Amino acid sequence: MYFNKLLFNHHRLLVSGIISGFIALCLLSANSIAANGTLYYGESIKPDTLDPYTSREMSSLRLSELIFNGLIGINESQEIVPELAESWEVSTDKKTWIFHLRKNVSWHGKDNKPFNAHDVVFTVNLVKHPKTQSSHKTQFDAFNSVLALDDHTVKFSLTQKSLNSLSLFTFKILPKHKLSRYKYLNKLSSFSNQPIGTGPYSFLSSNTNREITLLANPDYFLGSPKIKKIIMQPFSDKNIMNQALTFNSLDMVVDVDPRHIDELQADSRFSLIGYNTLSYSFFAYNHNNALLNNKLIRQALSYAVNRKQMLKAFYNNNGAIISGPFAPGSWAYNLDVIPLDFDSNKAIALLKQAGLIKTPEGFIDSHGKPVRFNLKVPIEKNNESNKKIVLAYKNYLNKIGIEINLVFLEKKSWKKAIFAQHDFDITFATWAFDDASDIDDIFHSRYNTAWQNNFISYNNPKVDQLLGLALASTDHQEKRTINHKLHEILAEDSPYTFLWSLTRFAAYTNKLKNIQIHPYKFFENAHLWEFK
Amino acid sequence: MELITLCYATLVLLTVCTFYLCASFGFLPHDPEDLALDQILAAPLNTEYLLGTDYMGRDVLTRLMLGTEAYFLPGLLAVSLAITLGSILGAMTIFFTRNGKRIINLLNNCLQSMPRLVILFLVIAIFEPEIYLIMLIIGISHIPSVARIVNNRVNVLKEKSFINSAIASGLPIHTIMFKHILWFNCRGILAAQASLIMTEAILMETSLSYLGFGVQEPASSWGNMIQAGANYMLQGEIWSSTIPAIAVMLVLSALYLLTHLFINKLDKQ
Amino acid sequence: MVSWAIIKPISRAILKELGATVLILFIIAFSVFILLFYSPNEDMLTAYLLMISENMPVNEELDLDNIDFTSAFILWITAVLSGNFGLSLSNGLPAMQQSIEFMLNTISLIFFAVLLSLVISLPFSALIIKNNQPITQKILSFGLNCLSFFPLFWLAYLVIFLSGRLFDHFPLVQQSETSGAIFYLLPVILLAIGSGLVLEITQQVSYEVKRVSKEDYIICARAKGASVFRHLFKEGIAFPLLTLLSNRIAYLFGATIIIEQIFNWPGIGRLLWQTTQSRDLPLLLSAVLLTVLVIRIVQFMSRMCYVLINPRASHE
Amino acid sequence: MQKASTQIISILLFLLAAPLTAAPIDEALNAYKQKQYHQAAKVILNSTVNLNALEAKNKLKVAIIFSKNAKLSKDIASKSQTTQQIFLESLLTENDKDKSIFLYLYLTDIYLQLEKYDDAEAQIEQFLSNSSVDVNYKNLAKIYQAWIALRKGKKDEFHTIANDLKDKHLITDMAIGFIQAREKQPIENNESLSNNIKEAFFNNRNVLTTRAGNYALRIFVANHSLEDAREIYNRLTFHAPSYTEKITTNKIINFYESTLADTLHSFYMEYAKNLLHQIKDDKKYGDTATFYLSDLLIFENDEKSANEYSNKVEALRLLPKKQSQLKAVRASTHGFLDGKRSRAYQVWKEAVENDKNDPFISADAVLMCLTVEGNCPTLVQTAQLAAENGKSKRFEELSRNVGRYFLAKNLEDKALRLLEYALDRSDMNSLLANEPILLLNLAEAYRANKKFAKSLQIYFSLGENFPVMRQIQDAVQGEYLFQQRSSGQSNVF
Repeated sequence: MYFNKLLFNHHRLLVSGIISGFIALCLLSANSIAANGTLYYGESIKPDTLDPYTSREMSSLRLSELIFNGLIGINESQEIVPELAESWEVSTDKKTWIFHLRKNVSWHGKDNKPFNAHDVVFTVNLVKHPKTQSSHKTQFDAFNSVLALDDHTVKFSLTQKSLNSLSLFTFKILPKHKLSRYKYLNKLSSFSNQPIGTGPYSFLSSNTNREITLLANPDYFLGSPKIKKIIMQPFSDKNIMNQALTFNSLDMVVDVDPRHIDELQADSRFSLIGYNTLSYSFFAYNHNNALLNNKLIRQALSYAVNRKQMLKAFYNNNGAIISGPFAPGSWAYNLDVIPLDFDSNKAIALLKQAGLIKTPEGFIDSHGKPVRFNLKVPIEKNNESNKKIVLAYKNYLNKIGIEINLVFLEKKSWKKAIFAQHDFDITFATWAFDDASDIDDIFHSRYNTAWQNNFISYNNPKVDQLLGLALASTDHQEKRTINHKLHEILAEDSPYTFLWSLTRFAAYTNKLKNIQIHPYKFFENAHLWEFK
Repeated sequence: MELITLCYATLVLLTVCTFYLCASFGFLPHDPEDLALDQILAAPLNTEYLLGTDYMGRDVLTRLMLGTEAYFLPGLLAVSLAITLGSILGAMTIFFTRNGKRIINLLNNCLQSMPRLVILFLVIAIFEPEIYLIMLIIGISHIPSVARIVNNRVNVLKEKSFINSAIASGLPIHTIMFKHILWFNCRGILAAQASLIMTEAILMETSLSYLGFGVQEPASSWGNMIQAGANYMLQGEIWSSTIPAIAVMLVLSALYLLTHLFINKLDKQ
Repeated sequence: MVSWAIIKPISRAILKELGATVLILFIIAFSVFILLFYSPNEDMLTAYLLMISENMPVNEELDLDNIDFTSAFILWITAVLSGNFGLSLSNGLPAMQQSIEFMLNTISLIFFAVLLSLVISLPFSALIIKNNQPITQKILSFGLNCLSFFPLFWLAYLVIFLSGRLFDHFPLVQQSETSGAIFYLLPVILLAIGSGLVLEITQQVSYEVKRVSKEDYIICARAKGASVFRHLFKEGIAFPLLTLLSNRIAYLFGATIIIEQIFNWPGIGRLLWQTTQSRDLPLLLSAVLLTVLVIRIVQFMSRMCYVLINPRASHE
Repeated sequence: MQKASTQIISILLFLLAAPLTAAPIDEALNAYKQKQYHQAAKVILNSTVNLNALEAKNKLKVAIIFSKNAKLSKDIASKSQTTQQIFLESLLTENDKDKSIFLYLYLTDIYLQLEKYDDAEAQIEQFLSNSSVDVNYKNLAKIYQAWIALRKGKKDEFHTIANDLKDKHLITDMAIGFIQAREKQPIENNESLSNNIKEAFFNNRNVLTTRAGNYALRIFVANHSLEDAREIYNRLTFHAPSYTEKITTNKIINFYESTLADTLHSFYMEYAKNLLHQIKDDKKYGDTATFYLSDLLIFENDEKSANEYSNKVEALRLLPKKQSQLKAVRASTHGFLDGKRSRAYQVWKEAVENDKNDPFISADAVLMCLTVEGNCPTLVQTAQLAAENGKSKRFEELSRNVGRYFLAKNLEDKALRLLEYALDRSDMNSLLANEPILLLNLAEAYRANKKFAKSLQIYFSLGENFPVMRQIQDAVQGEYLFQQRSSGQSNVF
């Protein structure tokens, strides 16, 4: 403040003189002011693709929520609501499901092609195709076969019954007439960039900034959306995104950076709303590395990190330190497992126990080589809190004598290195879950191939077995008990160093009303949002 | 006036050299890797941290000293590469036919019609964002322009039939090239050019830091210090980026003044 | 009345420059293609070649997966020469068309920046010329210089920070629907001052005007009472400005990359940056070529102006 | 010289005495300021400080800490009843053969506290119809039957059932004593029961289970033997289940002592009242103490002393500024408990209407209406309007109290809105810096609106400071489990 005053009490006249002269010049060619009825929202991550299957990022999943529909949906108070299906029946063994589809639903686009049962069958077969690269495939493994009985009836048979079979049918339906020439889904297909769906908003255009314009679909079967246009603007700089919000250039920011929360909270023009509490951050250890395959070493690394200090310094204590593979907001979190405390002596002891030798320069392994791990991190200009965590981590480990070689990779190469080639020792990332808290695809040894989620190649027969049991269980309490056990085992085994779970905050101007943000899908009921 | 500018420039550059020496011998006020997570973004001029701390609670002064290495050495590489190769190429134009000079001209035109950052993007997209590689590219891309400048000078000398008479007097070719052309007649120009290239290399590293591809942390460079501090600027925490930014400004202005001194001297010649 | 004496040098210069431009474009296209061909992302290149060869009469036996360099380059260059730059991989729109759209945004940005620098620096240099005190002159220009020595993005942040404190509502971000001119304000100011354009114009113009006004013939003309303004303008203002523009235009495009990145400006610089990030080959190549082309055109135009004003220059 | 030496001596004395008396209290106050009320109470109770020997000032501090805890524990108790009821009922309705029979027993417990005696009776009969139960639990079930009878007004039946029990253990006697203490009946064999408890747990160092601790604490509190209660408190584990049943290897159910929070409430309350009574005639702090005492009496809906206190509160002089502004509202609340309801409504209404800018008096009026379980829709409506329009931090308390009022009246969506307002207004930069009672109610409102993840997140954070919250957490997790519908996706954020 002192600085401002000093600078501007004296120079204000001069500066504003120059600027106002220029404004006058500019206003000569000024255009109209923004028409109301367009919602601008800011994202920090540019979506990879826009179809709901090939991307693995939240930003494109949010968009696909606006463009596509499933057979059924889940609203924010956990109720199943019909979407493209009007009603459904289930056989007594809960393995055969018959859905009666809504009539008079048409796909976006001028030709208004009607939606029918063949689209559903086509979608399932397309995603199940072995060449389709999608992290959603686990969900489709449950479908044994799918059959269109007539234009408005589909029959599914499942491989096994499970607790929430109905929830399987929330998958998004793709148009057959647009994709019929593809056998499998590919990131490069034109559909992935110009999607067509049945949802409340239709894709209008996307420029190379990936500023994506969506237009309200007046024929939407759940009622015409109130906001005429939604425009997604990606920002490469989160500071600027925040400024854009506070200067009314944006109406909503989807993921507010932790360092802006205080500022926006104090500003009465905006509301902050928390969502996706079911996410957590972690350091993942590649089990293909001989040293990191050793449980003692992984535990030692977890002991060496002072998570409390980091949480306080970087996030102002706005989060909870976790002890295992679930977020504390999940039903599966085992409250009896206490997070490991920071204890560098114990870490050193564990490393010695694992056969490493401590020298004054640091630890060396049995061949006399210094212990050194590659920590690969994406360069994300917009997410610099990641950088802080990684640097602090390196610092903690240096203190106990383990060298960390930080490798910053450009985001695309990072994804390739981590998910496809598994070429890393340690990495830092964040998982976001829906409320099924299903960690099957993250820790089951079956999913350790390229582009699947078990990129650390974790392989523990006991965990595999428990995951299988949890998937097959039809008893709620049993499912919880198994997950509690999994939590215990994984906390002990430390395939990750589990860090914390943070609440994500969205901020929007108070000009908007009826805003309900779905806990993990975000735009679930955007067709009801409106401007005051 | 000249004396003042000279003093100022030498003072700034000497400080940078001292910083570099201190950093390489380990005379640092704080441990550069030591995080004081309870002292994040401390204001400068406090008792413990003279220039305050950055967003991780590291001492800004220490990192400023340490940053000279990653910041100036690569720049020097670019400069020396461009100057040596460029001047040799330029001096060799005495043997070139007209077409040879045209090629140099064309290359220079090529490089002039493409923003240097774009060249760097292409390189980064293909290889890893490694600072020495970036500076290598900057150095190489300046060779034709240096060569052209030397060539112009050579042409002037030729007009004065300076070279022909030297050859006639039986001096060996390399003596003519290095001693008479480059040293006696081009040193002012080359020095000016060197400081221009240095300026550009420094600014380029800073710009790349903003885009995330400069020197990567935990290694410190002034560019990534400014970038990291700038994230906190809009919240009013201006110091951790302002201090390195001012440092950059001081060094660049010193270089600028030196360049002008050289050019003025040249004019008088 | 157009005399041969004017047409001949101009046409000669035009031919020369055109030839050079074509050659330069080819060299740059070639070297960019070399870089891309040997980049590790072969699948992208294959997809790209597949795309551009779709509506072209290509040899059916061409194996796109293991294509050698020459045939790939020939394929590409024929496609490009027939105006087929392919579709953007990220949004499926024609690449060249998009690049042009973005280029227009950048050009308007640069145009306004140049305009602003002229508006600021011409009166300023007049001031310097008028009170001929070397000390104040030096200090003033040194102060301006220092501004351009700050890293551009830091300066941008500082301006945003200060303007945020000064004015409550300051539109920072261009929205595609409301391209009101007010959004130009900050980027243009920054581009003009931060990239050192203002400073250089001031220096060059004041230096040249002073130099020219000391020339014998001007003094002579003055003594005779003739108007020297035309000459002074030509020699002291127009020539240095044209030289400066053709020399600095590439640098200005470089500076817009940073400015556009900060202000989310949908311009070519940002496009270049993003396409290198997303490896969107068709768009990247067309954007690079377009940038080079535009820079060449600007250099060409300034050269033409130069020759028009001073036909003797065509010999150089 | 003399002056200096006395000074030195006094400093020395202070230094010596400080660790004995002041240090724990300062530490506790520190925790109290950071809103870690449980921690504050624990520090005091775990220390060796003799609370009865403290100076008046410190007594007041301790009493305030305890009364805060008492109020919070009451709220926790009520929230845990609702959540556990929902969870246990949904376990009951799940069609599965592996059902726990202990479900019936614990559900009885919950129903009893919710005063649903018919449901309770049905459950307990289900439990008793099973033959393979341990005799202790069978006795316990019978005691619950007796309790139901007692609640229904049949004192004799209670005694007959209690006396007819076979194979009595100490825990059985404690259970009977616990019920009598809860129902404010005289405890039979009080002397010997207390002695038995002391012998079993104080000297022999038997492990104190949560259940036994709960019973013993309540009995000692009823006996006014606070030092013994304190001993029990210090050994209590707050977050452990009182019974864990392993149905199959992969199915385990934990049952939590549902009355523990309520017992803690009575314990803190007794302690706070005791301390306040000791200093209510103090010259300097007496008036403040009386004010806090009246506060606790209102909280307990004490009708007996209502008349007396309604006059006393009016006459208080030496009060901090804030409290003295609340005198009228508080006095009228005592009047309300004394039967002068319309007068009280009038005063509250005026308070709400007259004070829109600095709304802490109206916030208090709403709180009073909530505490005495009054019905004041118009009053709350006015307050709600003020709370929604007020932007500053001062409106936090008003929004919070209105939200709590709505929650108590089962208007969950309204409640959630106002509590979120309160959180928004509070401007705290971390969740735990907020008033725990706000967080607790907010979490409950989230749960009631089926936003389980958010609810659990808050409970998780609160659970670190208030371990007794664990029973709610477990139940909410259970309810969430039954309600979740997703198919399981994980994405890189």
